[in-house]
Amino acid sequence: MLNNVEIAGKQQVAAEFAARFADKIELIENTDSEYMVQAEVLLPAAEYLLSAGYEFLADITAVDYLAEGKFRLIYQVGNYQNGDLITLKVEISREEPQVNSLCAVWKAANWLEREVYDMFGIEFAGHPDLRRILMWDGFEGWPLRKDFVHQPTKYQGRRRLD
Amino acid sequence: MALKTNVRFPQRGGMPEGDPNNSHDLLTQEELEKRGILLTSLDKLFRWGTGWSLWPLQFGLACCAIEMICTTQSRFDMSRFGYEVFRNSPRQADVMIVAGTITEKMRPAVELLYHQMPEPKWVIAMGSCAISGGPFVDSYSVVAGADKVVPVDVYVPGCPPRPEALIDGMLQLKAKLLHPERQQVVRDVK
Amino acid sequence: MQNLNVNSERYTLNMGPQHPSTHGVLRIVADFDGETCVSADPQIGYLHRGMEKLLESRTYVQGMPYTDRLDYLAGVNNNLPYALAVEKLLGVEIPERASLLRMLSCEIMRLASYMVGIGIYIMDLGAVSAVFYPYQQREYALEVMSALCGARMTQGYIRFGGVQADWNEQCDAALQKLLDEFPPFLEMYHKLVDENEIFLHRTKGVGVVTAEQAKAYGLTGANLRASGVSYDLRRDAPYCLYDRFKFKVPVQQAGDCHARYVQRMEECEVIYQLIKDIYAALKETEGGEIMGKVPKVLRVPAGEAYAQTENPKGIMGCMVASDGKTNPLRVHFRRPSFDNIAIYSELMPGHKMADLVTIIASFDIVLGEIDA
Amino acid sequence: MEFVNNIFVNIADLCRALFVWLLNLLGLPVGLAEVAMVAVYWLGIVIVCVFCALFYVIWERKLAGYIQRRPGPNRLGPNGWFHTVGDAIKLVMKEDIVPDGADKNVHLLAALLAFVPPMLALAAMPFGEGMTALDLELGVVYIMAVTTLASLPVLCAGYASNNKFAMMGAMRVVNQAISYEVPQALCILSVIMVAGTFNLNQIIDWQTGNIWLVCLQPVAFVVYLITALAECNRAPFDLPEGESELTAGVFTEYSGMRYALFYLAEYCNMFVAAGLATTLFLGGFTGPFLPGWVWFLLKTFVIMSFFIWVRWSFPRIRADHVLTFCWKVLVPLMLANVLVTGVVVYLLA
Repeated sequence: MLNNVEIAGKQQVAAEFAARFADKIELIENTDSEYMVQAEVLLPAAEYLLSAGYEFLADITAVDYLAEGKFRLIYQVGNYQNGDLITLKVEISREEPQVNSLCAVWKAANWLEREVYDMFGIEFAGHPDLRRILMWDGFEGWPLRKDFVHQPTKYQGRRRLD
Repeated sequence: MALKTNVRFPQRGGMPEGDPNNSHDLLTQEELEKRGILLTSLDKLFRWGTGWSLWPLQFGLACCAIEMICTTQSRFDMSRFGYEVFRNSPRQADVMIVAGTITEKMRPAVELLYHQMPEPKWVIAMGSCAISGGPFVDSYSVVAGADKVVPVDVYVPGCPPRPEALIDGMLQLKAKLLHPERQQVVRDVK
Repeated sequence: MQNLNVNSERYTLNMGPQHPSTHGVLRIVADFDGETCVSADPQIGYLHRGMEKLLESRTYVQGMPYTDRLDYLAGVNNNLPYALAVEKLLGVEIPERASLLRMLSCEIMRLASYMVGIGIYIMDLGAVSAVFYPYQQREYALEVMSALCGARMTQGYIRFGGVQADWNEQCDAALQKLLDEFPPFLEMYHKLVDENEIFLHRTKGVGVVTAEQAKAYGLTGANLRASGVSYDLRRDAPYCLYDRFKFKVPVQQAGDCHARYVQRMEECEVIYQLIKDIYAALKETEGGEIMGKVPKVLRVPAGEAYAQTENPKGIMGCMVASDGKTNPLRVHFRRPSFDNIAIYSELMPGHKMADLVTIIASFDIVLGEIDA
Repeated sequence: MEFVNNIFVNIADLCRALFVWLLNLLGLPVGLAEVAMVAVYWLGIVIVCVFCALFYVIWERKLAGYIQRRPGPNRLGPNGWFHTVGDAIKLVMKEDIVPDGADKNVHLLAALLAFVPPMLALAAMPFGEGMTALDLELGVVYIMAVTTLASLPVLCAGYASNNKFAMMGAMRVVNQAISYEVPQALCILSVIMVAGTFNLNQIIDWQTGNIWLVCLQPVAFVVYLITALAECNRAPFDLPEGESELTAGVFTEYSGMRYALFYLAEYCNMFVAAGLATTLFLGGFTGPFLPGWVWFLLKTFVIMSFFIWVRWSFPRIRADHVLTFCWKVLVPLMLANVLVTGVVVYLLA
């Protein structure tokens, strides 16, 4: 049941995106709120979304397309007023996975980006303290990458709890 | 004169009648001594006392910990046997119930806790994650079973095991304590 | 925190992976100046079982029981986002009775999860007996679920396209007992805890989260509504058939530990009413089929889909990316407790040692969900 | 009835007669009989201590079970009464771990000293007519002095354990025990002003003459119970052993027999507090039909059950609220009480 406030929200964002970042952001076909965003326009787009009332950063995640040799970062941004959800997708190459961090826009991004860094090794420029969050310190490698080889015997150290 | 104790022990302990462990031939005194188990009356008194007051360590990891809490609640009351005194500090605990998945990051903590417990201590591996890694056995961060980390005495299968299964596990441990000669003590830490 | 220019030496305290009141294996490395916390850094990952990597090597149906082990206090609520996301990709149509059964089982397990949340909260404050009464209600709720789908906690009841089993009369009897026993319990619990002086002193004005802070950190669920933001996915972005039911969304303004307790108690009444309404609606669709047309071997068309549901701990989302094979390319869960505790490092400094315990307990977090 | 009433007094006279006969046999001075009697009295007090500790531990677990709608321990012994014996045997035989960084002697000394204050206090406690081991003129002051010692072993335990949680627990026990001494002294003072003497037996005689002091001093009775809880680190005031915050608080590094000493000493401290409450407020060992010492045990049982009931129904008070509650509420309240009592006693006397 899309009440009128919700439709206005999405159209307003669609219009604004088309106006300011015409070539950098385009709507993915047969969806009304999913956008494919270029990496360099991500921060201004996020700042605009925040000002347009989308204060709820629901989720940051990444999908590893090994065949095409790129990561696809997926940002879910919600709106507390009308329960609306905008999805931003950013594609970065696997060789130098680098994107600027959204910690300045939403504080929730801090831990979400640390988890994506821990799992995929994607660098977030401007992140206050980018370090592993889930894996233990002595762990090398990025577990969720498709080309991650799990060597069970590698970690046998009897480290004391530091 | 070594008295061969082939007289059936009265079933006061928690061992149900048709329990497979009963089928073992009962060990005589010398066989026990050969195994290094010296059975004295003081030791029997101590085993009787400990059997009835196994204080578990407050140490829950995952979903099995919730079932462990349910075991102490009003419906499946573990305190009937005197086991509801959950001690927070490992110094005062007798049994470490490993309830949940041991991950590589938690492994040093589990070892540290086990070594901090005073000597007569036992371990109950509760749930398939603690027995053999369970559904997460092929994960990159899970230790496949508690017996890779600590010597385990009783395995309680289930994912999560029902509270009655945990109580039965505690009673099996008590039976193991009260009648040591019946149990084949197999401790292998790979 | 007025400094009493007492040059007391600061020390680091490990509320370590094994601690009676960290709800599992959360570790908080906190610097203390006497009794007052100066800085707190929650460290997680002690229960990280690599769930998302495992789901990539399992087929869709094999992956469903794994979702039960995320927020193990409300097993069936975790199945829903995974099912909804895949159904969005499949485009299959869910029969009405299946949706109602899903909603009813989710609400019952939400009630069970709130009972644990409130009971353990008061127990962590020191009143050990206060956990036994809500747990009794939880046993009634688990009785309904084990009658409905066989397992007490990890049900795995929701399948892609519908549900696993239909409602039977054993569930009727169990649900009737829950519906009879719950109101007197709730009234007794209000009398037991609400006016307790010690409880009020321990929770009022402790761990205050302002509305802006809550929104900035992406708090969801009862913690968000306790800070004055009225946002409930079941009302704002309804999934399943929630738009058919009217229910009140309570909101508190204070945002402190006491408000979170009051919020959860008021939401219990809303859940109780909702269970009654859904149960009545279920009675009307007697004999409807409970499983949509889904092929035996599930091949999900390529694409990415994201679905969110309102879980007892907050909003749980599931992002499924598939490339047409039988097992998903990538599954990611938006875990509410993961965001809820991100606020600890900013919230905890300045509180006493006992308040740290109160804050952790009032946020009602589950470590299985945080570490995924 | 008379025989049952002072059965223990007869036993004591029997022992004294035995010692006197023995000493005459050996030709030693008769005065040594009194010294030997001290050992008998001390033995009686130890038996009381051990039995009250063993009984009240299992009674607490069963009463807690009743409060929490569950059966509680009922397997070992008739209806579960021997569970504590099992606990005691296990604790005696367990390994004694002393952490390497700990101060070894103080670590051991703290455990040994835990039992001393309650035993000293019980020496002056009137269990029945003539059944006071040490009938002191200043009985109340002596007991007050000794109960303040009860917090010292806990402080030593916290300091010696070389553990941050234990140190925090030790700091808490100090500020709680010292600050709650003042209201306790004041409410006992108001009792003394009414009864007029420090001797416990004379207070009981005064109460048998007039009415029980709990009716004259209801506020003092309630405040005494609160401070008694704080002194024994029980229930809402169990901050030193705050389970949910400080893992096992002061006793984190204690295992086996040392922990058992603390675990049982806590119940003896409670028994002393309950005994003092019955003596000062509930008329001690006086009662219509039953013998004296049975009445004393009944009344202490009621008060101990109250302590246990309070423990299982109240959350824990935060460390700074404990102090503000004491200094800003209890002390002014008790000063007013002493003032009112003084005025009334002056007007009536």
